[in-house]
Amino acid sequence: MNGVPISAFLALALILFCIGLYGALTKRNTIIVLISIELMLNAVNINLVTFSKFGMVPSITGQIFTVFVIAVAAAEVAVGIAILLSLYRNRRTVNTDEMNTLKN
Amino acid sequence: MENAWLIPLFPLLSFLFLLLFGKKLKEASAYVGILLTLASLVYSVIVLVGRLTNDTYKAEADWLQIGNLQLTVGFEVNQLNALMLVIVSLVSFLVHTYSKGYMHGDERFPVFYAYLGLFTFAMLGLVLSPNLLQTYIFWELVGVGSFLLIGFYFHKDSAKAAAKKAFIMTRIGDVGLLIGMILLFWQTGSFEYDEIFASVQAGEVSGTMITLTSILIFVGAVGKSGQFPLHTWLPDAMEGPTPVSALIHAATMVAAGVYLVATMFPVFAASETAMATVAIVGAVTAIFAATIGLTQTDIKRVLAYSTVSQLGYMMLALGAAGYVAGVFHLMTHAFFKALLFLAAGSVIHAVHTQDIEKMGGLWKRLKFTAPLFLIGTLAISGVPLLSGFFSKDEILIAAWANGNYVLFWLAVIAAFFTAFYMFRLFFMVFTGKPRSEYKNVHESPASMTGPMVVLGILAVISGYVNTPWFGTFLGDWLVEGNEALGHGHIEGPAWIMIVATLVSLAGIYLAYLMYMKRSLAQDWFTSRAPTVYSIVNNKYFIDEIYQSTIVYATKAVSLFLRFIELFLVEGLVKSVTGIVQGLGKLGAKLQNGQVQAYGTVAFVGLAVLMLIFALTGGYL
Amino acid sequence: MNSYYLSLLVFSPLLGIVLLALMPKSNEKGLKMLGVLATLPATILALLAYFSYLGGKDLASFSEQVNWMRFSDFSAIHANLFTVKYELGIDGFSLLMIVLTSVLATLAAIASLHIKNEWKGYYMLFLLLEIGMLGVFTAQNLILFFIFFEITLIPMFFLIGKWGYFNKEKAAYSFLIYNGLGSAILLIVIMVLFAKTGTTNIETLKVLVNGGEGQTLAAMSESLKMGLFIALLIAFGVKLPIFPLHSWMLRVHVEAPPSIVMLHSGILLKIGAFGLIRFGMGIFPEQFETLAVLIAILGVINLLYGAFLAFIQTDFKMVLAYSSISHMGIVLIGLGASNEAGVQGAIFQVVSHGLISALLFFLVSVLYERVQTTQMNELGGFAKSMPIASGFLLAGAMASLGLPGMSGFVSEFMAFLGLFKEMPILAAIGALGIIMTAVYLLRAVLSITYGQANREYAGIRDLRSFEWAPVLVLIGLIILIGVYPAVLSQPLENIVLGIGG
Amino acid sequence: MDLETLLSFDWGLMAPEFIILIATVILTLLDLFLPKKVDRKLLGWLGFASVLLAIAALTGLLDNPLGSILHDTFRLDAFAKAFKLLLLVGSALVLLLAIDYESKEGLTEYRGEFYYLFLTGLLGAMIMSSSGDLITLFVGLETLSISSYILAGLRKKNLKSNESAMKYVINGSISTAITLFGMSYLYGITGSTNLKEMSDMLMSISDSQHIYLLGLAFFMVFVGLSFKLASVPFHMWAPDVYEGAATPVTAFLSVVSKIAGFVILIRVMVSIFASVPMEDGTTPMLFALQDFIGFLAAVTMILGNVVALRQRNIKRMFAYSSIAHAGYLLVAFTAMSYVMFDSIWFYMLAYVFMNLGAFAIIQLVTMKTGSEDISEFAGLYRRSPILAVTMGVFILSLAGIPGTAGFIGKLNIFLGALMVNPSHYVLASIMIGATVISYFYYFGILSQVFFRPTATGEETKVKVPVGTTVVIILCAAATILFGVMPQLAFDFLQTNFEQFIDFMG
Repeated sequence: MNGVPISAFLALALILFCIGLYGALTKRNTIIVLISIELMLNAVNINLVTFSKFGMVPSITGQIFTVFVIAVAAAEVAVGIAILLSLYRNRRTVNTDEMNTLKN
Repeated sequence: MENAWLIPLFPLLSFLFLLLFGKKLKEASAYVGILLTLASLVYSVIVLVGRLTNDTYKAEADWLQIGNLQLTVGFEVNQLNALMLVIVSLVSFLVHTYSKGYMHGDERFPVFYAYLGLFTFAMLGLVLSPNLLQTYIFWELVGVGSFLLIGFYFHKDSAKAAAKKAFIMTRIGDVGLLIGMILLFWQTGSFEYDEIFASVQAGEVSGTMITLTSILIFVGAVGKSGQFPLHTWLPDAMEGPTPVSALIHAATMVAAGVYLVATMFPVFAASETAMATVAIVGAVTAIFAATIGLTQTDIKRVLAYSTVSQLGYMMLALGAAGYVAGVFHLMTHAFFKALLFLAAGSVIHAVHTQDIEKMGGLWKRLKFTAPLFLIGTLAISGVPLLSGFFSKDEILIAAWANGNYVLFWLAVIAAFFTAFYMFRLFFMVFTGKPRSEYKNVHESPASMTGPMVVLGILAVISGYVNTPWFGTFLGDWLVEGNEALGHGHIEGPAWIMIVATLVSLAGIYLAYLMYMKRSLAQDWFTSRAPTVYSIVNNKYFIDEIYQSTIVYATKAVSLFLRFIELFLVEGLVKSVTGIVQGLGKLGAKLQNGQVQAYGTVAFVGLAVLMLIFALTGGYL
Repeated sequence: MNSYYLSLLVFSPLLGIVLLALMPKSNEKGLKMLGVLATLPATILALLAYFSYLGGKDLASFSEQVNWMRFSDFSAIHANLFTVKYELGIDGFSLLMIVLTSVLATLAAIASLHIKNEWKGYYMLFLLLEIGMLGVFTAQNLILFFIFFEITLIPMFFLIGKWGYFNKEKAAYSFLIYNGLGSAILLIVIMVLFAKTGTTNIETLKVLVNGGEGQTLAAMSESLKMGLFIALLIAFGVKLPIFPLHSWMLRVHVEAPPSIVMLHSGILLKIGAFGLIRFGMGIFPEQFETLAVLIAILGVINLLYGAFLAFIQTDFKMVLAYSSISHMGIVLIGLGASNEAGVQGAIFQVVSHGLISALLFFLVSVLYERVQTTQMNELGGFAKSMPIASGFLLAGAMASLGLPGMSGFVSEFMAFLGLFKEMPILAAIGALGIIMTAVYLLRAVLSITYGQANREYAGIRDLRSFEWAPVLVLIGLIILIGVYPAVLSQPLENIVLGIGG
Repeated sequence: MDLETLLSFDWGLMAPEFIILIATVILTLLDLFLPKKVDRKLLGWLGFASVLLAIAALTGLLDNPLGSILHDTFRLDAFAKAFKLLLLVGSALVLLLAIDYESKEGLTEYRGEFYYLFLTGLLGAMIMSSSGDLITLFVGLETLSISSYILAGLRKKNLKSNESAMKYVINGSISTAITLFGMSYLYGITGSTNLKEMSDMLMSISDSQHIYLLGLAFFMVFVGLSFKLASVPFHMWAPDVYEGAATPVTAFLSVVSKIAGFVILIRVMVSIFASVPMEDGTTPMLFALQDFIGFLAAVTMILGNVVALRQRNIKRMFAYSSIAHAGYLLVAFTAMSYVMFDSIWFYMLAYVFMNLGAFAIIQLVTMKTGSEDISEFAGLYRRSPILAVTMGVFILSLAGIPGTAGFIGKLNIFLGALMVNPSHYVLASIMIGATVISYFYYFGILSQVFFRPTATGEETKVKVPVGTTVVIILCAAATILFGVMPQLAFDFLQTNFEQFIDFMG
């Protein structure tokens, strides 16, 4: 384990975060957007876990934080999907670019 | 004399009373006005008589406190204003009386008397003022009185225009006076005449400053006295009822300019340039107006130009250091010119026209008016033994004695013209055959002829208070105790008197030839120099020049400013609101309803912030 | 120390507001009556104060002070730091302004009898406006001043926007935004002063800002002071108004109901002058001195600009609007002279123009009520059908163009007297304005009163019953001041003394 | 952790939270088991009562000194108390509004859900204001967020509502992720999630790379949290969501949620970044980066007001207005002056009353026709002068006109911005300029209310239900009271919270 430097984990997290962000900001399908958001949150989790193990001041709290993040992310996505469902019932679409009745 | 301040209050009372109750009194208003001006007259005479034996009296009270400055109001009785008081109140009283007949039947009769009261009050107040500030105050008030009376027939557009013109032209002069007086105040520390004189004589004021301020003050006089180039309002002012012309535009208010210069004489005398300016303007005006008078056909306008011309004479006198001559002519002119105007009024009253070309042969029909008019004409023409002769002679002598030979000869020529056009007027109105059909030509009532008779007598005899033959009582008295005013009598060569007499007789003879005997064609001159005639007949196009320069320039400036207003001021506002609106539009456009755009904006914002942070913090 | 007299005075219209709120809104007579009556207590109290001052009462005895606000707790440093007290007081100048305000308010309330609808709301707002105006002149600290200042803004907005003429809403907005900006700038100045010194009391600030005893929390550099002063000039310049910040005021003059313009032109514009004298001169005397030339130049520009533009207007209200700009130039000229004569002239002009413009606008109201137009080419010959009103109109114009014997002359004269001492050439240019004033006023007034009627106006009546009161009172005061200026100069003695020199 | 330790905690400190929690549970159960025909307004009143009870409990705790339980994850300091009070008062008022809310599509069927979701949201906000640990902070934040997502989408059959909720979720999640990413770095550098410990750790930091990383974290946290404030750059969701959500929800979002956002922002920023020394070793990072916050504040104010000018939909307009208000509050935050807490608290107090008052009237006016165009307000003065005048009061207060609480609030913020050295002249000027711009649209509403006649010409009286009446009266009274006698609030602040000195303690 010692072979892998902390920066690699951090870079991975950063890349993951960016991929997630990119997905969340560009994908038309709302489901994919939600999944991309999950990616971003998971990037956070990687960061937290990395720091909790290899950080300057390692501590367990990082991992605890991760647990909370996972739980909350689940709730968030659940709510997101629920809302998407009701939107789909009304609008018959899951495309983000068609959600544009509210603007200006 | 301690109660001289009451004199102006009588007419003021008349004004206020008639303003409030005039409507109920109807034509009985006249009695209120007449009685109250009579009171003024009586009191003025008492004051004059008192002044003959006593010294100058002056009283003042605090008026306005400005920090440490204390401005006062009060009154002063000296030789000059004691004399003026009598002249003003006398003419005013006579005009009040005359108007009762002249204005009979006018629906605004009480208003007319109220205005007369206001004017008389202001004029008497002006005369009594012991300082420049107070003089200025009343100076403006007489202007208002004049304005109201000129515009008395307010429904006539010409009257409206004339009133406006009179007010504005004189106001141009007034501003000069205001500036001059304020400058003088900061130089001498006072508005009081005696203090200003003391300061000037003590040499506390620099020469340029004296010249500047006295010329500025003279500008005020130019405006008020209808001197060139601010004279154009005075002929137009004839739109007012004729008694008003007699009172204001012949005898009193227009003489106020002369009075002002006379009052400020010690200051003027301290600057040669100022004196020369006064003299030149006076002489130019005298001849200039006289030439215009030659061509006019409106009876009142002829008289108006003659007034301008005569006022020029007075200015010339003052400018030529002939203090006494100027004041003397002021007095005699007041009488004979008022007489002429009242007589003219009587003529107009009879024939209901002002155009002399339509008159003629009235001598027989107007038994009183005609001889009185003749007396006035003789007096103004400078025919020996009448008042105008003596005073005009004094002026010519003063001009000669002062070395202003050019101005002297100008004055002589003007005198010739005066005699000519006055007799032209007389002959055309009273002799020959009637040139149009008159109905009900009748002599005016006694209330009108009475005052004319009084003035007629004065026009004959008033010259005798100051003659080289019987003694210069007036002159000696006027300059008594005040060396700055010069001598009571200036000696001049005897031939001047002869020249003056010859010139006036020549003028009369020429008029006789042309208009009475008709041995000389009336268009003898006109046909030979039509251009000159046309220029003169059009009053040298002064009005037109003003119209196309000053008035036009004012309009141009106004339009230019409107342009600024519309494009710069409003444009500024519009551009600011435009920017705000534009920003709003932009912001709203950005809000395109796309959820991911929102996130992108946030992310880009974040990225930019981090980038700037990195750059400024030196981390990259 | 605490007399509550001023509070009573300032807030006395509140009683009227409450009573009006309880009245049914259809009771026209009652509402109008109450509206007029409600302005009387303030007038009576103000006049009482004036006469008791003439009778020798010390103005300081009117002041009152109550703790009001305290931002955070700095008592460890200084007990009064960052406190704002409710403090009212008057000096000679504000005494005059209060008398003017209350009198004009009563007269404008009478003029408001011409209002045609919604009397209840109208009079309630009107009285609120009066509170604001009275408060502005009595406030002893800047925040209180500002609050009252803004209180005048809101009722004015509604009064213009609801009871005005055709373009009323635009005018109301224009008023609001310009004045909003002006007061915004004012607020910045106030808050900077407050933040730097910990107080907004005017008297204390006068000492503190000029490096007197006591010390400010943070040093104020000269450039900061200059900046603040310029900001103040702009803030009050909007109100006054100074060219080129004036366009709102034209709209208000034209679109607002004349009774409101009486107050607007009579009092509200004067708040600008009041502020400049009180704060500009009081708190920043050195900066004022430095910029005096600029102020005088602005004054001359205002004077001439207003005059020339008034000359080509076709609407009588527009003429009066530009004439207000022109006349406010005289205030600036007086201030720019910044010597005793100039400042006193400026103050005189403030009062005098208040009376004169109120008179003229009242007559506009009278005229408009009868003929529904103020376009000069449609009017004419009113001296025949309405001789009395025309007479007063002429008198008002005469007063406005500075006829001696009326108040306008005294102020104009003093302002120029002051300026000629300091900057004679500029003053001479400004004197052109005196001529132009006569030109445009006569042009306008004569075209209404003289000449022939351009149109038949049937059944026009001259002044009637209640219309006499404002006209007589105003012209009376105008002449009183013109003839016996000591009524104004006496209370000003202490204020003017020591200015400049 | 055994029971004994658990019992040794002073659970009393959490009394208000517990009350809300219990009420939530009870409401949930009641909504489940009560027969359908029972009017769910009952639940609303119960919820309202619970909030009142929580306020009472909090008042009882006001005198408590600084206390913390659960290993300093929950702290009850002056800051928490002061802002919790605002949250509770705001919520109580919103609840009253919600009880009276009836729209065409009706919240009726989900009314029960509304109340308990509302309470959970409130609970989250309260936890946020009391938390002393990043984890609790995060949990509180998400409790609030998730509840509000659902609240926004509560009108299930309404497309706008769906759409707004969807937008809200997506943006909210992104913001959460960004915040968390930033927080993860903070944790990485300090090795702790406890704010106090983190602060202690950061004091000794000197490595410039770490400082750089902290700087980046600063921006991530700030931008992430700006979602809750609805400030630039994360403001764009607000207009859409405000428009789409039911009026009481909008009110909740614009008041309670916004206050919570500021609470967490201040908590995190001041606790953590005020301790990070910049490289020169003296200026803390928070102060060194003031210009950035100031810039964002300026843009927020300008943008909010400028775009609001173009709005015809009243709720959208208020969304932009609330963005602008967030900008004003950020000015106070930027200045970091001695009076920052006071000014933010007071401004929020004023904001609670003026904004909710305005929303109460908006709800009344728009409820009946369903249209939210500002022309609905035309002729309100004719229909109901009293409503019109109170609307006037709220609008004037929002515009910052003297005599209202909004003015004093702005005054306070100015004072703060100008009393620090160097003074924020530019920021203060922009703020005041933006205020003037806001006059345009605020007075636009007023001109509808007072100047225009009703569109239809009919002048039907507006019926005002009890709850709304109470809200309007309370809000109007408070708006004027705190405008005229602000010392009441200041005294309250100064006696109970002692300058918030225990914030860092």
